[in-house]
Amino acid sequence: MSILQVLDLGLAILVLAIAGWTIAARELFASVVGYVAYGLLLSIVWIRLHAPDVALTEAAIGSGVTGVLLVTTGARLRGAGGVETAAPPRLSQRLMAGALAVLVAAALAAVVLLLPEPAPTLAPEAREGLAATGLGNPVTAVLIAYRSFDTMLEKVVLVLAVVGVWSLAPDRCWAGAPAPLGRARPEGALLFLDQALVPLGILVGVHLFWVGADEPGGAFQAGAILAAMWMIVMISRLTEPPRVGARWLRLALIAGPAVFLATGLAGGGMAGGFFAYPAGFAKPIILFIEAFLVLSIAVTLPMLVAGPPRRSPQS
Amino acid sequence: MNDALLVAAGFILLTVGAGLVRVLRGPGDFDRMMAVQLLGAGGVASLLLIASATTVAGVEDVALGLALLAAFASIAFVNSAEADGAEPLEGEDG
Amino acid sequence: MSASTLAGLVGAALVGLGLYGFIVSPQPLRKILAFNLIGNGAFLVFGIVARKGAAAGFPFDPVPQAMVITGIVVAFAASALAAALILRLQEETGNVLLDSDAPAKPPGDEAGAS
Amino acid sequence: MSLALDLFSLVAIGAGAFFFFAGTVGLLRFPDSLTRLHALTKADNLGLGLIVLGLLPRAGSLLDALRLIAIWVLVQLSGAATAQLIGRALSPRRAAE
Repeated sequence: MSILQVLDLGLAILVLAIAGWTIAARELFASVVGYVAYGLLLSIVWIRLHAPDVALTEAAIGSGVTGVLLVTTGARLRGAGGVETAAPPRLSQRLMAGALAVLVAAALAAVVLLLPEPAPTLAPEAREGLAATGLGNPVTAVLIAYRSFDTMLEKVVLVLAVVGVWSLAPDRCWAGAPAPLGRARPEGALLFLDQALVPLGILVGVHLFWVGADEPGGAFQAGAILAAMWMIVMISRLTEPPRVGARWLRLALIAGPAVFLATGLAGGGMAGGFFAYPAGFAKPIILFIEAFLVLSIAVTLPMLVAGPPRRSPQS
Repeated sequence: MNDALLVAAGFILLTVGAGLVRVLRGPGDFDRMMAVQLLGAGGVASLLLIASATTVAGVEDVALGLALLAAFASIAFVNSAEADGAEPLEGEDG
Repeated sequence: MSASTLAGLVGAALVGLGLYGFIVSPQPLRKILAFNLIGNGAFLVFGIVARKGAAAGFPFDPVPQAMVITGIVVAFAASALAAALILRLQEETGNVLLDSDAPAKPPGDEAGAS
Repeated sequence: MSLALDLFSLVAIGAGAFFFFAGTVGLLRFPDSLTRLHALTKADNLGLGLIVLGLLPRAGSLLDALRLIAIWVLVQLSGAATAQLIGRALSPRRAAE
């Protein structure tokens, strides 16, 4: 057994232990803290699977922003006097749930162990597409060129989620601003972070977008980092969540999918196919689309965390 | 040399992973957060070591992102933990 | 056992853990968390499909990886929508427990409120 | 020359690993939250700093080296600010007890 295998085994045990803790913990907060730790470990697992792009997305959105969403919602429930105690389910129910869980996990494990060798793969097709786009990062090429229609629809799903969250607002608050993310008093240390960490973070976000063409990174990861920076500024109360009726906000939300769709339609007219990019111009066009995707993601994620409008538009 | 880097990475992961016992035991929310912060720093360190030993391209950027997001999560946690019970978030009733 | 098979088994176990938590936990926010565990597990299983599909000079098959990336974002969007629904539910009923054994609270005057 | 650099890397990384170990022991064994905070801040400052120092000679290019240093600076900034926030939040509670 090599050192690397021991390391992998240790990592696997740690991930499962902390995942078990997030399920077993009594309090929500303790459970979410465990979940964020678990997300960090999971992204190391993704690195071991040679998937740095996924590792970054998992760390950013899967654990970071999701964890923040859960603690923020938990704090709001508590603030509004939400009752969070309940009798645990009966032993028989837990046993049945456990049996079902073991069954499903065993079936999946069997699938994993019985995967055909060599596995079916689309890598050669992706390789062909890659040459035409002029990109170096195959994952970005798949997202924006080879399977671009999927990615565009997924952006539409994000917009729909925002619409869904906003439509839960009380009538009088419609088009108003969501509740603030932070506490009333700004703290000195937070202001320091706004001045020191946030500019650096924005730089990292732009860097990830730019290198995403050839190296791990890209629109999702860059957008998530920028979203996190905006949320840090909102937590320190230097700025507040914007009114959801604001025109710039709505334009920014739909900019990504709109530009994506428009380029795809233009490809139908000029390059001879829906979502076809003209030869030789593929890379600049892809970067152009991605720039708007970054903007939309950076705006969408904080608005999803901030929740529905809670203040009337006049206040 | 690579083996030495992997041993160091495994050692660090193991120790900060053991530190996660603080997440289990608490007692306070802040103790739990500290364990996660230590895991964040240790995770970044072992990621860099593993990357250096196994040559997966672009892992430095992942570590950069991890460092930023660990900071973001810690800030949001401090914010929510403080708001705990004592003072409801402002503007809840519109 | 290779690193990818091990990761796939971890994924299978995560789906099991998440499913258990999803069924057993009476608190809806904990259900969202368990739902995310299930998602992560499924993504990991996908991840080993990607790793095993290494071909054409790539150390992985980029198509499943790209799908996992979009999947992570969609899972977040679903979690955010669910969290907003829970907050609204609490406003309307003053209670957020999804306990089948508890007597259902009679609906108040919220019929036309939303 | 490369042997000397390797040796330097090993010593620095070993020292960094030791600081993580010490920090974890502190986090687990110290009696109250503020002393645990003290242990934590030493570990992530020095531990990660020494590891980065040890990896610098192995960096492929100047940009890679700068990126390594940037990672350390980021963890520093956030660690310092978070420790301050946690410390501030803890102290009145402790005085009240």
